[in-house]
Amino acid sequence: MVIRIQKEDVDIGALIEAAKKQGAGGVVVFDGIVRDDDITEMELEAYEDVAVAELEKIAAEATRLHNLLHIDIIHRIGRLRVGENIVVIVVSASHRHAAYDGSRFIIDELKKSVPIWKKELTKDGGRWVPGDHGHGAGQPVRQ
Amino acid sequence: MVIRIQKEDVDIGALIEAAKKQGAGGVVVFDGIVRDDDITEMELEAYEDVAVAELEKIAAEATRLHNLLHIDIIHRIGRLRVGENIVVIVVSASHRHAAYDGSRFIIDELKKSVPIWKKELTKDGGRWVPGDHGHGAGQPVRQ
Amino acid sequence: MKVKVRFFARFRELLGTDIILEPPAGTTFTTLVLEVTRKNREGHDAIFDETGAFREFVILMRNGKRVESADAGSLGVADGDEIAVFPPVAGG
Amino acid sequence: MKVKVRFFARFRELLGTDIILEPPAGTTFTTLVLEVTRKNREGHDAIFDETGAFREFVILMRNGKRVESADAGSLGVADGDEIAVFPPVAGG
Repeated sequence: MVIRIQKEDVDIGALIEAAKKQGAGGVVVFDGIVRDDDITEMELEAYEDVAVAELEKIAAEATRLHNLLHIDIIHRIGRLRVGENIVVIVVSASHRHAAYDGSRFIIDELKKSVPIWKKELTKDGGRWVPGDHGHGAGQPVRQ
Repeated sequence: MVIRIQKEDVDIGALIEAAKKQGAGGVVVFDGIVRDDDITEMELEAYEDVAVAELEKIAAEATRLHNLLHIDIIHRIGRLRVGENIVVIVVSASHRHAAYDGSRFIIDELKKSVPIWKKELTKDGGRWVPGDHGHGAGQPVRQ
Repeated sequence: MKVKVRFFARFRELLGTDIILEPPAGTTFTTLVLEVTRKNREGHDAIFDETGAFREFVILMRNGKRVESADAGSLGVADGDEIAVFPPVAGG
Repeated sequence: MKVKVRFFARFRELLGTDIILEPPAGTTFTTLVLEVTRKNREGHDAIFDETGAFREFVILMRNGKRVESADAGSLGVADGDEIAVFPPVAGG
Protein backbone atom coordinates (compact mmCIF):
# COMPACT_ATOMS: atom_id res chain seq x y z
CA MET A 1 0.00 0.00 0.00
CA VAL A 2 1.43 3.34 -1.10
CA ILE A 3 -0.16 6.57 0.14
CA ARG A 4 1.88 9.54 -0.84
CA ILE A 5 2.01 13.19 -1.89
CA GLN A 6 4.89 13.60 -4.32
CA LYS A 7 6.28 15.62 -7.20
CA GLU A 8 7.39 12.59 -9.23
CA ASP A 9 5.22 10.77 -11.73
CA VAL A 10 3.89 7.28 -11.05
CA ASP A 11 4.43 3.92 -12.78
CA ILE A 12 0.82 2.80 -12.94
CA GLY A 13 1.69 -0.55 -14.54
CA ALA A 14 3.90 -1.44 -11.59
CA LEU A 15 1.21 -0.38 -9.10
CA ILE A 16 -1.34 -2.62 -10.86
CA GLU A 17 0.98 -5.62 -10.60
CA ALA A 18 1.53 -4.94 -6.88
CA ALA A 19 -2.25 -4.70 -6.34
CA LYS A 20 -2.77 -8.32 -7.47
CA LYS A 21 -3.04 -9.69 -3.96
CA GLN A 22 -4.19 -13.20 -3.04
CA GLY A 23 -7.92 -13.41 -3.70
CA ALA A 24 -8.05 -10.43 -6.06
CA GLY A 25 -10.29 -10.76 -9.12
CA GLY A 26 -10.30 -7.18 -10.31
CA VAL A 27 -8.18 -4.05 -10.21
CA VAL A 28 -9.67 -0.59 -10.79
CA VAL A 29 -7.47 2.41 -11.53
CA PHE A 30 -8.56 6.02 -11.45
CA ASP A 31 -6.12 8.43 -13.06
CA GLY A 32 -7.08 12.09 -12.76
CA ILE A 33 -5.21 14.17 -15.30
CA VAL A 34 -4.69 17.83 -16.12
CA ARG A 35 -7.47 18.74 -18.54
CA ASP A 36 -6.87 21.19 -21.33
CA ASP A 37 -9.19 23.92 -20.06
CA ASP A 38 -7.33 26.53 -22.06
CA ILE A 39 -4.46 26.47 -19.59
CA THR A 40 -0.73 26.34 -19.99
CA GLU A 41 0.08 24.42 -16.81
CA MET A 42 -1.31 23.57 -13.40
CA GLU A 43 0.36 24.28 -10.06
CA LEU A 44 -0.57 22.09 -7.11
CA GLU A 45 0.16 22.50 -3.43
CA ALA A 46 -0.72 20.43 -0.36
CA TYR A 47 -0.70 20.66 3.41
CA GLU A 48 1.36 17.52 3.20
CA ASP A 49 1.30 15.92 6.66
CA VAL A 50 -2.40 16.54 7.07
CA ALA A 51 -3.16 15.41 3.51
CA VAL A 52 -1.35 12.09 3.98
CA ALA A 53 -3.08 11.48 7.32
CA GLU A 54 -6.44 12.24 5.72
CA LEU A 55 -5.72 9.91 2.78
CA GLU A 56 -4.82 7.16 5.25
CA LYS A 57 -8.15 7.64 7.01
CA ILE A 58 -9.99 7.49 3.68
CA ALA A 59 -8.11 4.32 2.70
CA ALA A 60 -8.98 2.64 6.01
CA GLU A 61 -12.62 3.58 5.60
CA ALA A 62 -12.70 2.39 1.97
CA THR A 63 -11.20 -0.94 3.01
CA ARG A 64 -13.80 -1.36 5.72
CA LEU A 65 -16.78 -0.36 3.57
CA HIS A 66 -15.80 -2.13 0.35
CA ASN A 67 -13.59 -5.06 1.36
CA LEU A 68 -10.65 -3.84 -0.65
CA LEU A 69 -7.55 -6.02 -0.75
CA HIS A 70 -5.11 -3.29 -1.77
CA ILE A 71 -5.08 0.51 -2.07
CA ASP A 72 -2.58 2.97 -3.50
CA ILE A 73 -3.24 6.70 -3.54
CA ILE A 74 -0.59 8.94 -5.05
CA HIS A 75 -1.35 12.65 -5.39
CA ARG A 76 1.13 14.86 -7.14
CA ILE A 77 2.11 18.43 -6.32
CA GLY A 78 4.23 20.96 -8.15
CA ARG A 79 3.83 22.08 -11.73
CA LEU A 80 2.11 19.76 -14.20
CA ARG A 81 1.41 20.00 -17.91
CA VAL A 82 -1.83 19.15 -19.70
CA GLY A 83 -2.31 15.37 -19.75
CA GLU A 84 -0.04 14.68 -16.78
CA ASN A 85 -1.26 12.50 -13.92
CA ILE A 86 -2.58 14.46 -10.94
CA VAL A 87 -3.87 11.63 -8.80
CA VAL A 88 -3.62 7.88 -9.26
CA ILE A 89 -5.79 5.54 -7.22
CA VAL A 90 -5.30 1.79 -7.60
CA VAL A 91 -7.49 -0.68 -5.72
CA SER A 92 -8.09 -4.40 -5.92
CA ALA A 93 -10.90 -6.52 -4.60
CA SER A 94 -12.26 -10.00 -4.92
CA HIS A 95 -15.12 -8.81 -7.16
CA ARG A 96 -15.45 -5.94 -9.58
CA HIS A 97 -18.34 -4.16 -7.89
CA ALA A 98 -16.32 -3.73 -4.68
CA ALA A 99 -13.33 -2.45 -6.66
CA TYR A 100 -15.39 0.15 -8.55
CA ASP A 101 -17.28 1.28 -5.46
CA GLY A 102 -14.13 1.49 -3.36
CA SER A 103 -12.24 3.45 -6.01
CA ARG A 104 -15.05 5.93 -6.40
CA PHE A 105 -15.45 6.36 -2.66
CA ILE A 106 -11.77 7.26 -2.38
CA ILE A 107 -11.77 9.94 -5.09
CA ASP A 108 -15.05 11.43 -3.88
CA GLU A 109 -13.79 11.69 -0.29
CA LEU A 110 -10.40 12.97 -1.45
CA LYS A 111 -12.07 15.83 -3.26
CA LYS A 112 -14.10 16.70 -0.17
CA SER A 113 -11.57 16.60 2.60
CA VAL A 114 -7.89 16.41 1.64
CA PRO A 115 -6.02 19.74 1.89
CA ILE A 116 -4.71 20.08 -1.64
CA TRP A 117 -5.17 23.06 -3.96
CA LYS A 118 -4.81 23.56 -7.70
CA LYS A 119 -4.05 26.70 -9.62
CA GLU A 120 -4.64 26.77 -13.34
CA LEU A 121 -1.99 28.84 -15.08
CA THR A 122 -3.20 30.62 -18.19
CA LYS A 123 -1.72 33.04 -20.67
CA ASP A 124 -3.33 35.85 -18.67
CA GLY A 125 -2.21 34.73 -15.21
CA GLY A 126 -3.81 32.08 -13.08
CA ARG A 127 -6.93 31.06 -11.21
CA TRP A 128 -7.37 28.87 -8.15
CA VAL A 129 -9.71 25.99 -8.87
CA PRO A 130 -12.77 26.02 -6.61
CA GLY A 131 -13.32 22.65 -4.96
CA ASP A 132 -16.23 20.30 -5.63
CA HIS A 133 -17.60 21.25 -2.23
CA GLY A 134 -17.10 24.95 -1.66
CA HIS A 135 -18.40 24.77 1.87
CA GLY A 136 -15.40 23.27 3.55
CA ALA A 137 -12.71 20.70 3.94
CA GLY A 138 -10.71 18.86 6.52
CA GLN A 139 -13.93 17.25 7.69
CA PRO A 140 -13.23 13.88 9.18
CA VAL A 141 -14.33 10.92 7.07
CA ARG A 142 -17.46 9.41 8.60
CA GLN A 143 -16.40 6.29 10.48
CA MET B 1 -9.34 2.76 -29.85
CA VAL B 2 -8.29 -0.86 -29.53
CA ILE B 3 -10.94 -3.60 -29.41
CA ARG B 4 -9.39 -6.98 -29.59
CA ILE B 5 -9.44 -10.63 -28.56
CA GLN B 6 -5.88 -11.83 -28.24
CA LYS B 7 -3.51 -14.28 -26.56
CA GLU B 8 -0.83 -11.72 -25.77
CA ASP B 9 -0.71 -9.65 -22.61
CA VAL B 10 -1.40 -5.92 -22.62
CA ASP B 11 0.73 -2.86 -21.75
CA ILE B 12 -1.78 -1.02 -19.60
CA GLY B 13 0.52 1.94 -19.04
CA ALA B 14 0.75 2.55 -22.79
CA LEU B 15 -3.03 2.27 -23.16
CA ILE B 16 -3.55 4.87 -20.42
CA GLU B 17 -1.25 7.31 -22.20
CA ALA B 18 -3.11 6.78 -25.48
CA ALA B 19 -6.45 7.39 -23.70
CA LYS B 20 -5.45 10.94 -22.75
CA LYS B 21 -7.39 12.59 -25.53
CA GLN B 22 -8.11 16.30 -25.88
CA GLY B 23 -10.60 17.26 -23.17
CA ALA B 24 -9.97 14.22 -20.97
CA GLY B 25 -9.90 14.81 -17.20
CA GLY B 26 -9.96 11.24 -15.98
CA VAL B 27 -9.01 7.74 -17.08
CA VAL B 28 -10.58 4.65 -15.51
CA VAL B 29 -9.06 1.22 -15.97
CA PHE B 30 -10.72 -2.07 -15.15
CA ASP B 31 -8.38 -5.05 -15.10
CA GLY B 32 -10.09 -8.39 -14.54
CA ILE B 33 -7.55 -10.98 -13.42
CA VAL B 34 -7.45 -14.73 -12.83
CA ARG B 35 -8.43 -15.20 -9.18
CA ASP B 36 -6.86 -17.90 -7.10
CA ASP B 37 -10.01 -19.98 -6.59
CA ASP B 38 -7.94 -23.06 -5.87
CA ILE B 39 -7.09 -23.43 -9.54
CA THR B 40 -3.88 -24.13 -11.41
CA GLU B 41 -4.68 -22.21 -14.58
CA MET B 42 -7.57 -20.85 -16.60
CA GLU B 43 -8.34 -21.67 -20.23
CA LEU B 44 -10.32 -19.13 -22.24
CA GLU B 45 -11.97 -19.41 -25.62
CA ALA B 46 -14.01 -17.01 -27.74
CA TYR B 47 -16.22 -16.99 -30.80
CA GLU B 48 -13.83 -14.38 -32.04
CA ASP B 49 -15.53 -12.56 -34.91
CA VAL B 50 -18.80 -12.35 -33.07
CA ALA B 51 -17.10 -11.35 -29.81
CA VAL B 52 -15.26 -8.46 -31.47
CA ALA B 53 -18.42 -7.28 -33.22
CA GLU B 54 -20.31 -7.40 -29.92
CA LEU B 55 -17.54 -5.48 -28.11
CA GLU B 56 -17.68 -2.83 -30.83
CA LYS B 57 -21.43 -2.48 -30.30
CA ILE B 58 -20.91 -2.17 -26.54
CA ALA B 59 -18.20 0.45 -27.05
CA ALA B 60 -20.44 2.50 -29.35
CA GLU B 61 -23.27 2.31 -26.85
CA ALA B 62 -20.99 3.25 -23.92
CA THR B 63 -19.70 6.25 -25.87
CA ARG B 64 -23.22 7.39 -26.60
CA LEU B 65 -24.54 6.91 -23.06
CA HIS B 66 -21.55 8.20 -21.12
CA ASN B 67 -19.76 10.66 -23.42
CA LEU B 68 -16.53 8.72 -23.42
CA LEU B 69 -13.58 10.19 -25.28
CA HIS B 70 -11.65 6.93 -25.68
CA ILE B 71 -12.25 3.21 -25.18
CA ASP B 72 -9.97 0.18 -25.30
CA ILE B 73 -11.26 -3.32 -24.62
CA ILE B 74 -8.78 -6.17 -24.78
CA HIS B 75 -9.95 -9.63 -23.80
CA ARG B 76 -7.45 -12.44 -23.67
CA ILE B 77 -7.91 -16.07 -24.68
CA GLY B 78 -5.72 -19.12 -24.24
CA ARG B 79 -4.20 -20.39 -21.05
CA LEU B 80 -3.63 -17.91 -18.19
CA ARG B 81 -2.08 -18.27 -14.75
CA VAL B 82 -3.41 -16.86 -11.48
CA GLY B 83 -2.97 -13.07 -11.42
CA GLU B 84 -2.75 -12.68 -15.19
CA ASN B 85 -4.90 -10.10 -16.95
CA ILE B 86 -8.09 -11.54 -18.48
CA VAL B 87 -9.75 -8.36 -19.64
CA VAL B 88 -8.48 -4.77 -19.68
CA ILE B 89 -10.89 -1.90 -20.23
CA VAL B 90 -9.49 1.63 -20.47
CA VAL B 91 -11.78 4.62 -20.89
CA SER B 92 -11.35 8.36 -20.63
CA ALA B 93 -13.89 11.12 -20.23
CA SER B 94 -14.04 14.77 -19.44
CA HIS B 95 -15.25 14.06 -15.89
CA ARG B 96 -14.72 11.18 -13.53
CA HIS B 97 -18.35 10.15 -13.10
CA ALA B 98 -18.70 9.52 -16.83
CA ALA B 99 -15.47 7.51 -16.88
CA TYR B 100 -16.55 5.29 -13.97
CA ASP B 101 -20.07 4.80 -15.32
CA GLY B 102 -18.84 4.06 -18.83
CA SER B 103 -16.23 1.58 -17.63
CA ARG B 104 -18.75 -0.27 -15.51
CA PHE B 105 -21.31 -0.34 -18.30
CA ILE B 106 -18.76 -1.98 -20.59
CA ILE B 107 -17.75 -4.78 -18.21
CA ASP B 108 -21.37 -5.46 -17.20
CA GLU B 109 -22.49 -5.73 -20.82
CA LEU B 110 -19.43 -7.76 -21.76
CA LYS B 111 -20.30 -10.34 -19.13
CA LYS B 112 -23.87 -10.55 -20.39
CA SER B 113 -23.46 -10.78 -24.12
CA VAL B 114 -19.97 -11.44 -25.48
CA PRO B 115 -19.33 -15.06 -26.53
CA ILE B 116 -16.32 -15.92 -24.41
CA TRP B 117 -15.97 -18.88 -22.04
CA LYS B 118 -13.63 -19.70 -19.19
CA LYS B 119 -12.60 -23.07 -17.86
CA GLU B 120 -10.90 -23.27 -14.49
CA LEU B 121 -8.25 -25.95 -14.49
CA THR B 122 -7.76 -27.65 -11.13
CA LYS B 123 -5.67 -30.50 -9.81
CA ASP B 124 -8.70 -32.75 -10.32
CA GLY B 125 -9.58 -31.66 -13.85
CA GLY B 126 -11.55 -28.59 -14.82
CA ARG B 127 -14.85 -26.79 -14.58
CA TRP B 128 -16.50 -24.37 -16.97
CA VAL B 129 -17.32 -21.10 -15.24
CA PRO B 130 -21.04 -20.32 -15.29
CA GLY B 131 -21.74 -16.79 -16.53
CA ASP B 132 -23.15 -13.96 -14.46
CA HIS B 133 -26.39 -14.32 -16.39
CA GLY B 134 -27.08 -17.99 -16.92
CA HIS B 135 -30.14 -17.29 -19.00
CA GLY B 136 -28.47 -16.27 -22.21
CA ALA B 137 -25.98 -14.41 -24.28
CA GLY B 138 -25.48 -12.83 -27.65
CA GLN B 139 -28.37 -10.50 -26.88
CA PRO B 140 -27.96 -7.25 -28.70
CA VAL B 141 -27.00 -4.29 -26.55
CA ARG B 142 -30.03 -2.03 -26.12
CA GLN B 143 -29.56 0.89 -28.49
CA MET C 1 -24.65 -27.14 -50.17
CA LYS C 2 -22.00 -26.83 -47.47
CA VAL C 3 -22.66 -25.61 -43.95
CA LYS C 4 -20.21 -25.20 -41.08
CA VAL C 5 -21.25 -26.02 -37.51
CA ARG C 6 -19.29 -24.47 -34.63
CA PHE C 7 -19.61 -25.56 -31.03
CA PHE C 8 -17.93 -23.75 -28.15
CA ALA C 9 -16.82 -24.47 -24.59
CA ARG C 10 -18.40 -27.62 -23.12
CA PHE C 11 -20.26 -28.37 -26.35
CA ARG C 12 -16.97 -28.19 -28.26
CA GLU C 13 -15.36 -30.59 -25.81
CA LEU C 14 -18.21 -33.08 -26.33
CA LEU C 15 -18.81 -32.68 -30.06
CA GLY C 16 -15.80 -31.09 -31.69
CA THR C 17 -16.13 -27.93 -33.77
CA ASP C 18 -15.86 -26.49 -37.27
CA ILE C 19 -17.76 -29.46 -38.65
CA ILE C 20 -18.48 -29.19 -42.37
CA LEU C 21 -21.77 -30.80 -43.42
CA GLU C 22 -23.48 -31.19 -46.76
CA PRO C 23 -27.15 -31.30 -45.79
CA PRO C 24 -29.94 -31.88 -48.32
CA ALA C 25 -32.07 -28.94 -49.43
CA GLY C 26 -34.81 -28.12 -46.93
CA THR C 27 -32.70 -28.92 -43.86
CA THR C 28 -33.58 -26.66 -40.93
CA PHE C 29 -31.30 -25.29 -38.22
CA THR C 30 -32.75 -27.77 -35.72
CA THR C 31 -32.53 -30.85 -37.93
CA LEU C 32 -28.94 -29.95 -38.83
CA VAL C 33 -27.89 -29.80 -35.17
CA LEU C 34 -29.86 -32.97 -34.38
CA GLU C 35 -28.06 -34.71 -37.24
CA VAL C 36 -24.58 -33.62 -36.14
CA THR C 37 -25.22 -34.74 -32.52
CA ARG C 38 -27.03 -37.97 -33.48
CA LYS C 39 -24.21 -40.38 -32.73
CA ASN C 40 -23.06 -38.61 -29.56
CA ARG C 41 -25.44 -39.26 -26.69
CA GLU C 42 -23.67 -36.99 -24.18
CA GLY C 43 -23.31 -34.16 -26.67
CA HIS C 44 -26.91 -34.51 -27.77
CA ASP C 45 -28.19 -34.49 -24.20
CA ALA C 46 -26.15 -31.40 -23.33
CA ILE C 47 -27.97 -29.45 -26.05
CA PHE C 48 -31.43 -31.04 -26.32
CA ASP C 49 -33.92 -31.95 -23.63
CA GLU C 50 -35.90 -35.24 -23.52
CA THR C 51 -38.55 -33.83 -25.91
CA GLY C 52 -35.91 -33.07 -28.53
CA ALA C 53 -36.13 -29.30 -28.03
CA PHE C 54 -33.10 -27.07 -27.47
CA ARG C 55 -32.42 -26.68 -23.77
CA GLU C 56 -33.52 -23.30 -22.47
CA PHE C 57 -30.01 -21.95 -21.88
CA VAL C 58 -28.53 -23.00 -25.25
CA ILE C 59 -27.63 -20.12 -27.55
CA LEU C 60 -27.97 -20.41 -31.31
CA MET C 61 -26.47 -18.23 -34.03
CA ARG C 62 -26.53 -18.24 -37.79
CA ASN C 63 -23.84 -16.19 -39.47
CA GLY C 64 -23.15 -14.34 -36.21
CA LYS C 65 -26.78 -13.37 -35.57
CA ARG C 66 -28.85 -14.74 -32.75
CA VAL C 67 -31.55 -17.29 -33.67
CA GLU C 68 -34.36 -17.93 -31.20
CA SER C 69 -34.91 -21.62 -30.36
CA ALA C 70 -38.56 -21.23 -31.28
CA ASP C 71 -37.60 -20.21 -34.82
CA ALA C 72 -34.85 -22.77 -35.40
CA GLY C 73 -37.26 -25.56 -36.35
CA SER C 74 -38.54 -23.63 -39.35
CA LEU C 75 -35.35 -21.81 -40.34
CA GLY C 76 -33.78 -23.42 -43.38
CA VAL C 77 -29.99 -23.39 -43.69
CA ALA C 78 -28.31 -22.19 -46.86
CA ASP C 79 -25.04 -22.87 -48.65
CA GLY C 80 -22.13 -21.19 -46.87
CA ASP C 81 -23.96 -20.71 -43.59
CA GLU C 82 -22.07 -20.76 -40.31
CA ILE C 83 -24.15 -22.25 -37.53
CA ALA C 84 -23.02 -21.77 -33.91
CA VAL C 85 -24.32 -23.50 -30.80
CA PHE C 86 -22.98 -22.62 -27.36
CA PRO C 87 -23.69 -22.45 -23.64
CA PRO C 88 -24.15 -19.16 -21.73
CA VAL C 89 -21.21 -16.81 -21.99
CA ALA C 90 -18.80 -16.22 -19.13
CA GLY C 91 -16.23 -13.69 -20.26
CA GLY C 92 -14.66 -10.89 -18.28
CA MET D 1 6.09 30.97 23.33
CA LYS D 2 6.56 30.29 19.63
CA VAL D 3 3.72 29.52 17.24
CA LYS D 4 3.89 28.80 13.51
CA VAL D 5 1.18 30.07 11.17
CA ARG D 6 0.72 28.35 7.80
CA PHE D 7 -1.38 29.73 4.97
CA PHE D 8 -2.14 27.81 1.79
CA ALA D 9 -3.19 28.52 -1.78
CA ARG D 10 -4.63 32.02 -2.28
CA PHE D 11 -4.05 32.94 1.36
CA ARG D 12 -0.37 31.93 1.03
CA GLU D 13 -0.03 34.08 -2.06
CA LEU D 14 -1.44 37.08 -0.17
CA LEU D 15 0.17 36.56 3.24
CA GLY D 16 3.14 34.24 2.92
CA THR D 17 3.44 31.11 5.02
CA ASP D 18 5.38 29.39 7.80
CA ILE D 19 5.32 32.60 9.81
CA ILE D 20 6.87 32.23 13.27
CA LEU D 21 5.24 34.40 15.91
CA GLU D 22 5.93 34.91 19.61
CA PRO D 23 2.52 35.89 20.94
CA PRO D 24 1.90 36.84 24.56
CA ALA D 25 0.25 34.35 26.89
CA GLY D 26 -3.53 34.32 26.51
CA THR D 27 -3.49 34.86 22.76
CA THR D 28 -6.36 33.07 21.05
CA PHE D 29 -6.44 31.44 17.62
CA THR D 30 -8.50 34.33 16.26
CA THR D 31 -6.38 37.14 17.70
CA LEU D 32 -3.25 35.43 16.42
CA VAL D 33 -4.58 35.33 12.85
CA LEU D 34 -5.90 38.90 13.15
CA GLU D 35 -2.46 40.01 14.27
CA VAL D 36 -0.61 38.28 11.46
CA THR D 37 -2.97 39.78 8.83
CA ARG D 38 -3.15 43.23 10.46
CA LYS D 39 -0.86 45.02 8.03
CA ASN D 40 -2.17 43.29 4.92
CA ARG D 41 -5.58 44.61 3.92
CA GLU D 42 -6.11 42.22 1.01
CA GLY D 43 -5.00 39.20 3.02
CA HIS D 44 -7.12 40.23 5.97
CA ASP D 45 -10.20 40.76 3.82
CA ALA D 46 -9.76 37.36 2.15
CA ILE D 47 -10.03 35.64 5.53
CA PHE D 48 -12.24 37.92 7.66
CA ASP D 49 -15.56 39.55 6.87
CA GLU D 50 -16.47 43.15 7.70
CA THR D 51 -17.47 42.18 11.25
CA GLY D 52 -14.04 40.68 11.90
CA ALA D 53 -15.33 37.09 11.89
CA PHE D 54 -13.73 34.32 9.84
CA ARG D 55 -15.45 34.06 6.47
CA GLU D 56 -17.78 31.07 6.26
CA PHE D 57 -15.64 29.05 3.84
CA VAL D 58 -12.31 29.53 5.65
CA ILE D 59 -10.88 26.36 7.19
CA LEU D 60 -8.91 26.46 10.41
CA MET D 61 -6.60 23.84 11.90
CA ARG D 62 -4.48 23.60 14.99
CA ASN D 63 -1.80 20.91 14.91
CA GLY D 64 -3.54 19.19 12.01
CA LYS D 65 -6.98 19.06 13.66
CA ARG D 66 -9.96 21.04 12.49
CA VAL D 67 -11.01 24.03 14.62
CA GLU D 68 -14.52 25.45 14.21
CA SER D 69 -14.64 29.19 13.60
CA ALA D 70 -17.05 29.54 16.50
CA ASP D 71 -14.46 28.08 18.87
CA ALA D 72 -11.41 29.94 17.55
CA GLY D 73 -12.17 33.10 19.55
CA SER D 74 -11.83 31.28 22.85
CA LEU D 75 -9.14 28.75 21.91
CA GLY D 76 -5.79 29.76 23.36
CA VAL D 77 -2.64 28.93 21.43
CA ALA D 78 0.27 27.18 23.10
CA ASP D 79 4.01 27.01 22.62
CA GLY D 80 4.91 24.87 19.59
CA ASP D 81 1.45 25.04 18.03
CA GLU D 82 1.06 24.92 14.27
CA ILE D 83 -1.89 27.02 13.12
CA ALA D 84 -3.20 26.54 9.57
CA VAL D 85 -5.68 28.73 7.67
CA PHE D 86 -6.80 27.82 4.16
CA PRO D 87 -9.57 28.06 1.56
CA PRO D 88 -11.74 25.10 0.48
CA VAL D 89 -9.76 22.15 -0.85
CA ALA D 90 -9.67 21.25 -4.54
CA GLY D 91 -7.52 18.14 -4.91
CA GLY D 92 -8.01 15.21 -7.24
